Amino acid sequence: MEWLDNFFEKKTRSIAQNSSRRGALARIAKYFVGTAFVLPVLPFDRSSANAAADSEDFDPLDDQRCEYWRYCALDGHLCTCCGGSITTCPPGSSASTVSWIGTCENPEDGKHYIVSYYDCCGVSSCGRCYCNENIGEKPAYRMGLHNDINWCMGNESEVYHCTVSIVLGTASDKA
Amino acid sequence: MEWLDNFFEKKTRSIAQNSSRRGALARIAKYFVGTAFVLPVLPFDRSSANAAADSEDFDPLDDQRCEYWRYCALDGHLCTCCGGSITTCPPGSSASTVSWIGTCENPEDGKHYIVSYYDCCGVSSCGRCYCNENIGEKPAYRMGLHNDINWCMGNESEVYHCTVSIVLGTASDKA
Amino acid sequence: MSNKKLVHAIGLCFFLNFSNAIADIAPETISIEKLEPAHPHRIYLTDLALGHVIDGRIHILNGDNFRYLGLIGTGLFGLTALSSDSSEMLNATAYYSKGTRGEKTEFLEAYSTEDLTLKAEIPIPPRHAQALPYVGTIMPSADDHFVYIQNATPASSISIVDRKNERFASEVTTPGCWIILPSASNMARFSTMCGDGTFLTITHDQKGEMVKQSRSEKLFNADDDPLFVQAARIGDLFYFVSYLGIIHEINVGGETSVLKKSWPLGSVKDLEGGWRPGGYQLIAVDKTSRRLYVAMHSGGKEGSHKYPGEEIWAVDLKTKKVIQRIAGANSIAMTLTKERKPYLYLYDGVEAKIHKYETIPQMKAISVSEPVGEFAGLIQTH
Amino acid sequence: MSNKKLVHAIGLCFFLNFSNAIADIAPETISIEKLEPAHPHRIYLTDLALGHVIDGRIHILNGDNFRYLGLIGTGLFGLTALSSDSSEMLNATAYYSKGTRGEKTEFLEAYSTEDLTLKAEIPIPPRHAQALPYVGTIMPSADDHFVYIQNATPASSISIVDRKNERFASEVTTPGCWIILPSASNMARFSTMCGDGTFLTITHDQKGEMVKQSRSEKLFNADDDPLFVQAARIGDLFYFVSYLGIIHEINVGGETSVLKKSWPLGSVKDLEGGWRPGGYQLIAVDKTSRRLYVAMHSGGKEGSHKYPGEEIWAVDLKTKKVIQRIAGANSIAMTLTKERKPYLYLYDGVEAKIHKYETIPQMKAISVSEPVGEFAGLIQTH
Repeated sequence: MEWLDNFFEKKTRSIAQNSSRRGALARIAKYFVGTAFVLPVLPFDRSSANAAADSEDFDPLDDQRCEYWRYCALDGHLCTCCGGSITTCPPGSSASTVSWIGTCENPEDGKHYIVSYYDCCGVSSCGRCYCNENIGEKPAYRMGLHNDINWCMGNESEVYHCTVSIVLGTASDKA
Repeated sequence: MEWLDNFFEKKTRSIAQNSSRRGALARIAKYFVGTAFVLPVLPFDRSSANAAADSEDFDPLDDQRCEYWRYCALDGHLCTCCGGSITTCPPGSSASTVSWIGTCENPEDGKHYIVSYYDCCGVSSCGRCYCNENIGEKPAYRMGLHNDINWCMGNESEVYHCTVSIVLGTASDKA
Repeated sequence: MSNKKLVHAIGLCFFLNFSNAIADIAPETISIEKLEPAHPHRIYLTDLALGHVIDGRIHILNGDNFRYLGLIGTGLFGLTALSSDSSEMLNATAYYSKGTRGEKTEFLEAYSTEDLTLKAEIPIPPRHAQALPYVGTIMPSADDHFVYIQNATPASSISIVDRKNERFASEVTTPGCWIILPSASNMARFSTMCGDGTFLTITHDQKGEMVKQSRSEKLFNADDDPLFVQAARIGDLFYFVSYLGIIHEINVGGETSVLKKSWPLGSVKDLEGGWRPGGYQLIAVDKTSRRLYVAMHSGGKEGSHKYPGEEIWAVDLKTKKVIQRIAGANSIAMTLTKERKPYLYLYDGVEAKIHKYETIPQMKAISVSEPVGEFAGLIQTH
Repeated sequence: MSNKKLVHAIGLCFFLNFSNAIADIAPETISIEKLEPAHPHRIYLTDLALGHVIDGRIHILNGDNFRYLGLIGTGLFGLTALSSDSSEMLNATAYYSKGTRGEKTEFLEAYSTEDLTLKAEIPIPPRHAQALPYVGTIMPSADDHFVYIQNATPASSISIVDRKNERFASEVTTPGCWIILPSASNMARFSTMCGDGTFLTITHDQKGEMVKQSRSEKLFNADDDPLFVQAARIGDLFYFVSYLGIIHEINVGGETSVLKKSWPLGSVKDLEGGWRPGGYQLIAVDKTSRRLYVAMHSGGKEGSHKYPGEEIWAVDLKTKKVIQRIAGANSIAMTLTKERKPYLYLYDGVEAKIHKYETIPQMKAISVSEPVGEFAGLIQTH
């Protein structure tokens, strides 16, 4: 299947370029924006009050927006909108014991970081600032890179509340 | 407290006129419209796709709208939007054993009818076509005329699903 | 916000000029956010979530910057009230073992307002009123020893829970009556409003057993002009307003409740255009300035008594005059902060936003939040 | 609608001309609506309701007039599938005894699609995958004797439930593998996809105990170009598509799964502009016309694999050519009806509407619903 090999080589080369050579602020203008503060958000709703859609007129370091760099593989409610912070679960909730991983580029230093996404658990779902970002996300047969699952599984209460983003270190192999 | 008696007499007379001498279609142009098919609706949201607000360009006999005459004291989700009808609970749900009462004017015959509002119970709340109409509604010390309570109370499952409107007869004293 | 932006701007400058000099972000760990200390402008917004009625909640916000601080789940038609000392959020609610079916259990829950964790969970008779979260459907005694919970089957009764000793104490039948109006001067007494226009006053002992009940004279007329059950309170004096706009000042401190005064809310001129009270939590009172605030709408008519506030009116309780009218931002719920110069917070039932008003020297709109809540109707401040 | 309006118009004429002649509405009684008989255009839309995650549901609609027919509650991250004969809606889910806390129990529930009542409730190991409701996270065997349920702790396993005898049968560990691909020819066999690119095939006995498992060769490359786990099926043949758009035809009928063919989805010319597959339930196949339908978006890049469908492409499985491209209405989920000339139903993930398309002779948009659902991502037809 020579066509397949050729096809693959060409395609994967272009992926590699896209994903590792992007300029420092290249991720800012995102295709999808899914932020919303209140109402339930559809998986790909871009109509919310806070959505800037394809525009660039928002603060790239606003951690209550899906475009914030650490959220590059986050699927869930931002804890920053729920009473927590980038790295803390809201009061009354508990952190998940397991997590998934993303690799995100920090526009401030142009470096790639390994980000561990933990869910916060045990409190009714927050329902605010839903995001759906999938850089490097893979199907569940690569569970550690999968975000369409509740990472509160295994907690005493598995009820999903929101999601935080913990930097584990730089992704040196991608630098 | 003579001023009070005078005040009362004048006021109650005007209420009586307003509520019993309205023309056949007078209730159609309603101040509030709370219909919505999908998203959770705020108690007084008029922004939904189906809201005609103060306009009169809707079918006064559309039983999926809050303006439908039987709904004059209904606070809840219309069962007509949830798989039931004006008088039937959706499949899988059960009818409440108790109910509250309204007196509504039918624009088709100009008569007032006693309407019994039953809640349908035991299935997750429908969440569609929320209405908040309060003709003749009274606080809970007049429980049979009160609609800010779950009339599924007393059912095997008290979970609220939606509300139906059953005509019990004409309100002859108001004719 | 501007501080934050400034920090970011500095960060960006560094990046642009000296990006190679920036150290890597050090590895981080996850932890639980410590709730910011409570202050008089902390807001608790009870949200019935009617579209997902088994999953109600209280939204907790900072009322100055409107930052969302957290939430407390309230189950199925949870009735919610802060304890008298604001140290606890009380919630009387029901659960089904399988979501919408299975075995039902009911509890009075007490959540710490310091960290939002559950401090106590006391089983109660399985008939708490599955009602909108009106003020008065659950009430602490003034000393927080007891908590009173409205029941409905639909027959009305009130559960007396001994919060201090964490046990259900007794149940008092209150046929045809509704809402809990605790006395401030007698820690073991509360009254309730009855459909025949009387008030029923219940006095209990230190074990929470009723020792006396007495019925007042007829204080209002539920047929011609019902009183809203949500009232505003200064000590033993409760201020009620009727559908047509008659203020009733009723003292619930004694063995029987007494109507002290009643007068129309506004002059004939004020009321021109059919102004009437409306909404859910539609009234608030400031004991310092002795001003009463009521949400009003024009064109009032039969059935309009839940219309959102088109204006908020301030009434001077001494002169009985309307001293200010201001745009009401569709208020369906309002509360005053517990301060000498209180702020008024109100909830816009159309746009789901919280508005903050100054009240002294007079009402003035200060700020407004982003939308919050789905089906909220009760607002409390710490 | 027009019939209804006509009736109303007649009613109004009567009223206007002969109002005195109209008889009063006779006293009515309440009853339970009988669900309209099922037909191939009945739609089941699974809605996780992430903002109220303990209260998921399936919306049931008539796909011709888009009338809402009812709902089935699905608890916490319920996994849902119609039985093979469509007589039951299966739901594997969890409940906490106190809403968000307390004791957890898990069940496989079976609801009748005739009247939406619960027919069976079978306790299962408390580790069903709390995942988005992907096709393949729960699957009936072709004869509806067994039901297979994906588990995650996050370690992967699959529960085998004996639906016929209403008992949990056994649990098979499937480390590093995901999704259930039942064989159509062997009623006691299913395969699953593994992260190393192999497929694992499990064969069990009539008691639901595993008797054999065997691993295929490496059929795909999860590092360079992962296969989406949601596949379309004709008998034992499953059609997968990869992130970059390579179709894989894999036979799961034998003791080990075999890659029969693979080819790129579209010519170089078709793919100009960076077209890639995307969404959740992004693929469907018509066994009669042997056409494959895939939701595609342009400007594909790392991380775009869940983007809604900008277009739907039809691929002829015989010629392997794209034979039609049509506007995709932001599809994040699609399914074909079980008819010889199937209709395609898709769910718009931006506007929450269901779209109906003809497919024979070619795709053509027919109608669209009002918005329905909050966080829906799986659509099935009866």
